[in-house]
Amino acid sequence: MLKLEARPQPSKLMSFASPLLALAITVVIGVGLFVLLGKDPVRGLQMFFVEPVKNLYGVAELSVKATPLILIALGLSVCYRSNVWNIGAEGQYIFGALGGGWVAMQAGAGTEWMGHFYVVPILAAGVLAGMFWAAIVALLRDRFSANEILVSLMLVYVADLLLGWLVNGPWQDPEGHNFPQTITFLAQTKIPRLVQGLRANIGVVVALVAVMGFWVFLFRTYRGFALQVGGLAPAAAKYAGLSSRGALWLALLISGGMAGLAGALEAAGPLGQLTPYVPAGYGFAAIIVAYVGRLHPVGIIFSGILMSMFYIGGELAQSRLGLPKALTGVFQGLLLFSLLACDTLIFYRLRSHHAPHPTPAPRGAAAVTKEA
Amino acid sequence: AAAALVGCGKKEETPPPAAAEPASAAAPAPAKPEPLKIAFAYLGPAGDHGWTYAHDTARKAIEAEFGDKIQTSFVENVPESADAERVFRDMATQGNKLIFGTSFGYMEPMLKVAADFPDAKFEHATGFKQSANLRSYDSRSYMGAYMAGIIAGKMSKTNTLGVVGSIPVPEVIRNIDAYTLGALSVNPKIKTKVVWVNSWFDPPKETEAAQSLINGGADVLLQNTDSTAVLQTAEKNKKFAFGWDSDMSKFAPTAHLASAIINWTPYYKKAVQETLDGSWKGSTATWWGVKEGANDIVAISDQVPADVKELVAKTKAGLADGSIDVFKGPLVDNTGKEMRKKDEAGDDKFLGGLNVYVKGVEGKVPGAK
Amino acid sequence: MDGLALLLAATLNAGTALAIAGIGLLINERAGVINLGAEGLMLVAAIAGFATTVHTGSSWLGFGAGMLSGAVLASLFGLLVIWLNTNQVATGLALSLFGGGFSAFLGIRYVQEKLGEQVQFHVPLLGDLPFIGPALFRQHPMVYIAIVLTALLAWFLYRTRAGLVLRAVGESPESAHALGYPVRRIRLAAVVVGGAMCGLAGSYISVIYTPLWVEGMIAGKGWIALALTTFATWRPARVLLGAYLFGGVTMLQFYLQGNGVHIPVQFLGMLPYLSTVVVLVLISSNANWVRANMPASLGKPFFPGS
Amino acid sequence: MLRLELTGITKQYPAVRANDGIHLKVAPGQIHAVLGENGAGKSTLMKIIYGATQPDAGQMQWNGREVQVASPAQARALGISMVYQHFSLFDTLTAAENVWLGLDKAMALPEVTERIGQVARTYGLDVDPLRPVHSLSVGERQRVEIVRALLTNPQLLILDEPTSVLTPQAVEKLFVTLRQLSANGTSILYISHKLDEIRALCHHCTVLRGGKVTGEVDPTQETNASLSRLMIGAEPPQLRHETRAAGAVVMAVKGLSLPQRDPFGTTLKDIAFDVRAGEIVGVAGVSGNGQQELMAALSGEDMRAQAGSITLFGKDIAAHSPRKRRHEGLHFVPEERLGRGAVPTLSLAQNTLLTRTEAVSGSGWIATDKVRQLAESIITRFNVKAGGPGAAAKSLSGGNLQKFIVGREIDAGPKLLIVSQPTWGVDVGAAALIRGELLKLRDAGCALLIVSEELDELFEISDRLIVIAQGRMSPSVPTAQATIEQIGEWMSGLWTSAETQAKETGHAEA
Ligand SMILES: Nc1ncnc2c1ncn2[C@@H]1O[C@H](COP(=O)(O)OP(=O)(O)OP(=O)(O)O)[C@@H](O)[C@H]1O
Ligand SMILES: Nc1ncnc2c1ncn2[C@@H]1O[C@H](COP(=O)(O)OP(=O)(O)OP(=O)(O)O)[C@@H](O)[C@H]1O
Ligand SMILES: [Mg+2]
Ligand SMILES: [Mg+2]
Repeated sequence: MLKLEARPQPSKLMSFASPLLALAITVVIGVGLFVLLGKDPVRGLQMFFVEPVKNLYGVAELSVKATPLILIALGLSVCYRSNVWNIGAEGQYIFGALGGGWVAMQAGAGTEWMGHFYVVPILAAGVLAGMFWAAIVALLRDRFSANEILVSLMLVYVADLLLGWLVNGPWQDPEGHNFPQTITFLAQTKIPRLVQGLRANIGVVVALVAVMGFWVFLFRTYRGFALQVGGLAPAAAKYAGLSSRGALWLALLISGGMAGLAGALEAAGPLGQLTPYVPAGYGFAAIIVAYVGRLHPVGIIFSGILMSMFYIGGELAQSRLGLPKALTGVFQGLLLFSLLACDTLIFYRLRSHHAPHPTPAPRGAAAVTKEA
Repeated sequence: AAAALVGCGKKEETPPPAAAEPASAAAPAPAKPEPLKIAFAYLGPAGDHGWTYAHDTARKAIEAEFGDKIQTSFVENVPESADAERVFRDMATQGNKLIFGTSFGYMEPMLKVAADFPDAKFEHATGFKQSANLRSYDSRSYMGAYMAGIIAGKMSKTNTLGVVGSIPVPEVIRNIDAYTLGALSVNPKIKTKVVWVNSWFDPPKETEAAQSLINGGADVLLQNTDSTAVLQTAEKNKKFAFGWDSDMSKFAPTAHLASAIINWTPYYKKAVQETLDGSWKGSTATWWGVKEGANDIVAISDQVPADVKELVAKTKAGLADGSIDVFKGPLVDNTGKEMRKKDEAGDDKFLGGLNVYVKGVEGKVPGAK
Repeated sequence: MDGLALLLAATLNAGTALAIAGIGLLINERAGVINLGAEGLMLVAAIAGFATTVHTGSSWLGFGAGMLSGAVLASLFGLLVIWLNTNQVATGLALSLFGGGFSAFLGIRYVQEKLGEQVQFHVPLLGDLPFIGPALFRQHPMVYIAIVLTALLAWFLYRTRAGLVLRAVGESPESAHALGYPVRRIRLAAVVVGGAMCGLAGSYISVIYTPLWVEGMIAGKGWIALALTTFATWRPARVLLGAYLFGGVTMLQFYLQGNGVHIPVQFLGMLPYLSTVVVLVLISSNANWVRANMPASLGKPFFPGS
Repeated sequence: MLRLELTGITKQYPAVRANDGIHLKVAPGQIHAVLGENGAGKSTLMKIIYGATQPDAGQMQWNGREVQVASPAQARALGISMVYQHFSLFDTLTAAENVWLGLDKAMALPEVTERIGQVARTYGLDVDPLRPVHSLSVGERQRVEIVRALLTNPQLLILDEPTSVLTPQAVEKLFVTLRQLSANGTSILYISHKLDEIRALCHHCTVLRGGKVTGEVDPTQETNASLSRLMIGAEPPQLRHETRAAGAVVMAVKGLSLPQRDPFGTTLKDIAFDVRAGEIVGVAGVSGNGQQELMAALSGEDMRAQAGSITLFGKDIAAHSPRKRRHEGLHFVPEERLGRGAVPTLSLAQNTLLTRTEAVSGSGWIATDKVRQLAESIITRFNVKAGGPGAAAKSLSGGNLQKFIVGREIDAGPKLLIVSQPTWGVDVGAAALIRGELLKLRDAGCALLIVSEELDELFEISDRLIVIAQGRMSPSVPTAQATIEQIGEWMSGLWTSAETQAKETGHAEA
């Protein structure tokens, strides 16, 4: 029988190997699924891991998908590191899109002088709006100790409905035949693209800068350190005089702001208008991204790209091989599951269990005695 | 690879051509031996038995009709988000020359992709923007609603009809109004209650909405949503309801009175034919109804008396030959304001901007100023 | 009057799934394990129950399949969090996401598949009473089963020794371990039973409440059930009460619309979610209430032998 | 016939061999002490006897028959009961329910309540069965544990450090009960670090060191010094405690009252005392009498103290945060090492950042090299056994982590150092080192306030003693004039105004 045995020190090797092992497990199960569905597993895997990065166009599309995931996951990683369970990033993302979208709708004759710099207030508004929505969670948790998991999640539904109301009501495009959508934003408000003809935009640059910023913040600044102490050992934070309330607020504001930034980038970027379909599940997928990236800024880049490959691969597998799109969700869930399981190996090792000498103790409620 | 693959969105492997090919002649000669590749983007699952199902039925019909001259594929559950653009772009890159986007929300992404692939033809359902290689099409589903209304007016015992509304766009308002006008034409005591679920497809919510309409006294329901949930709720409560978009009679044998269906096949045939013979033209909008065979009422239940069936048949003929105009004046809204003067026709411009309930419908259109 | 009776009936019906899932999660949490995967678990159970009912024609077999699938997924979750001590929050979220994808995957064949004839239920005599009859006695048996289950759970927790052991494990697994109780097995049992109950709730939704299958059809009910346990300060009867309250709020939005109350639909749609937040805030702000009933080890890993 | 005989019991943990071929014999009615320094393997051995842990090798004979005890339930069925070092009680349940959970027989709850009454009368262990455990004092909780053990009618009762939380008077009461049990034929395995107690109570003593038996003696024939030699191989180093005049008042607390913050806490009432430079003030008291609340108020973790109630060098610091207080020279060592004094999963270097911000620039930038050097120097200076500054705090043994944390605060050069339980769960060698360092700091002119539940320790290092009981503070008494009996009485809250007068004059003279 195999038994888990605590390692004296967490294994450095395993903390790198575990995500790879988890990916391997996911791939193996994936191959099993392809075979089960009567599809060529090699072709299936190709759709997920080769096709999306085959050419520049593919890479650009990958970046469109990965950028919001990475941005949101960065914010969430800070949250989870400080033990604040914000799972409502989707709602904060919607608010970011609302904030950014509102500013974008104000563009017009009076704003031409700003040129493309008009995206700066758009993004700022997105960040602020995302922060605002997360601040409600912080407030309710801080003031009333209401569970942030549930509150942040409920606020996703509320934000979604609010978006629905805005695009059906006050923000509706008057020329839009009463369809639930805003005007399409003016060209001036468009997030500039990196290369003409490809959808990749400066969001990619923003995400990379953010990754560096978060790395520095987490590992080189006292505030970042303080935040994590609050998450790892609240009593130690209190003892050290690091405010746990401050950490709660900071963590939620950062993650709300990042989700909001992603929302604004999406609204003024690939979307170009607000519709009820702004929420695309990024806020939830980013939870997996954050975890698979081990809550580490650099890890998040890789997991964000991996997750996007799952998304795009799922689409391709559907249109090319006729595989169900639901596979994407299955793969994402499986990856996180196996990662969590593999992470056990960082702190424990597997040992085959030796029976205690001389005889194994009998199992049973009654006393087992024998004459001496 | 000349053989066409049928079914499940399978697709022949073809090396994708370069992303942005230079535009060739405006109408490339279609007389090549290779089949015309056609792609469909669906909002829901192909088996939803509602909107998407109707489109998929038509896809299969053109496949049967044109045989190996064409080759179709589809992608279902395409969200109306930034992902849609990638799906359309991929369809065009994969060599599809005729691309159908079957939901309103694909309008902007299709416009963008159409601009980058000038030699592909784009067909967009229910939209209002067009371009040189993108045109729109729609059906007059209000005609089906009107005929359903006639049956409802005759079958209701409580004189209260219920509608589960999806999203208050003019099309849906039109259907609610037409349903009510149809019922009023045979029963002046009719009132219509409307509950909105704010989604095209949300069966649990549709169920709850239908239940609350029934609790409120409605005994004949219509839904402008894409599932069979309302019909099934009516069945459970021993009330009546209609199928919508496709024949749903098997989902509620006793509650089902008739199905107001959309038949996209005639239009799809036309589109394929035009593409094949090079007569396809962009920047147009097509709005077909009973006359063109795009709308119909089918599977009328045996519980509906023969005279009512006859009345429905007559109405259908009238709608087809244009002698019946559902929205012809005099028409008054439910606040008493005149909408159409006596004998004023309900022309397409009027229909396109319709945003109020006619007399007989309770409440106010959400979001209406 | 009649409308009110029907609203009450609809409320009971709408609250039933929440109640069953809520008391399942209550059992979980009383043992100290919080399962944030409820939503995903219910989705998988919904398709399992629906598919079984489609093939066998028996809704009761469907419930059985729902419970079984719930129990299986919950034991997977349980093994991860109880034996491998993975983070409960993260593992729950993983289950949630996985359940969403997996159920959609399983359900492809069943989209808009149709179930057999629905049997009408009617308690003899009582069902014929005016007002009370239509309001209370013409429901699917599961509505009454939910009430019975709640009563059983209350009796189990507060009147039996096994219930005391369960509470003790949730209160202090270390102490229970020291007294020789098999903490991990007790926790796993609680998680599996809780999962089975969530499964029952999920299959009730797809087999009876909205008899069809669509992706994501649980639509947040799993999360609301989780909120219910806090709302109820971990007391069974209050879970039931809370479930009906939320069921009522859900139905109320349509009732208000149907009665011409002119509030934008979206705002009415927010009611269940906003009221969940409001109630959470009201309950949580009273620390003493929460402290006195909350299982002290909730969400914390337990390492036997340390 | 022997009640219990162990032969060759061995238990290997990944890092240590906790028990190594242990032999042990217990006669009926015998009170048998097991003595040994921290980590010697005492608790492990007891858990093996009780079936809570399985040995890797060795036999166990029970009343002459060989048995294998697979679980505590089985042990209880055999007639073995145990009261753990750390209570295994459930706070929200009542005393009766707690007792019920420890019984295996199918006895109904009312019957249990009844039996609790009986046992309480027989052994003078009064317990109110209907009160929830969180409302009980530590002594009462222990009585619940003992009653629970006794209700199984044990032939062998194992007590793991039962007196570490009791007042001397309560210890006396417990001993009466235990002697009564022994007279009735119940064998008792008694674990304690307190040599006086063992000599007063026990008939026989087995000494463990490093998992091995190093001696079997009759404790009544031994001295503290000889027992200590058996235990650690040497007599504990003698501390040099020179009396010297205290300097100026460093911290003064006056009229400090704080309502309890959480429902299971203690309310502080009108606390007043002062600490002077170059002296050690010891705070005695049974745990749960307000020590934690007082420490939180003094350290700044609880900042609700009313203005003016706490002053440092005459400056009001009541509203200052812990960080600000540290800047002003007040450093604090909490009793919990892991999770409060240090973050378990972070490295020692990162843990220095908790209270030492020399390496943090004004803009909040961390100079990681400097942090490492600082940790390194603490490790060397205080002889901490650890795998360097990069080692995670939780990888250190308790004593070494305590040395690190105390070292971190001493190294900061505090003007006032407050230490809670300086040597809790720390073995004799490390304890002596820590106490020595504290005395050195005092000699260097620092003011120290030390809270401890170990009276011996307080008598050893303090210049003055004060007692905290039920949230109130006694007057102070110079250690030289105090007796264990008197302090023990005070620990029950019994100090009179007459004494107050006397001691205050005494203080003035000192
Ligand atoms: N579950 C465990 N896993 C690994 N090591 C353990 C475990 N339990 C105890 N040990 C180790 O075994 C040794 C003996 O521990 P034990 O608790 O028996 O000592 P003790 O004599 O009771 O000490 P104390 O006086 O501190 O109570 C110690 O080094 C301890 O760290
Ligand atoms: N429960 C446990 N699980 C795993 N390892 C443990 C456990 N307890 C102790 N250890 C490890 O065993 C070693 C000895 O630790 P322990 O606390 O027993 O030391 P000790 O002998 O009591 O020393 P000290 O006197 O300094 O407290 C340490 O490396 C510690 O990490
Ligand atoms: Mg130790
Ligand atoms: Mg011990």
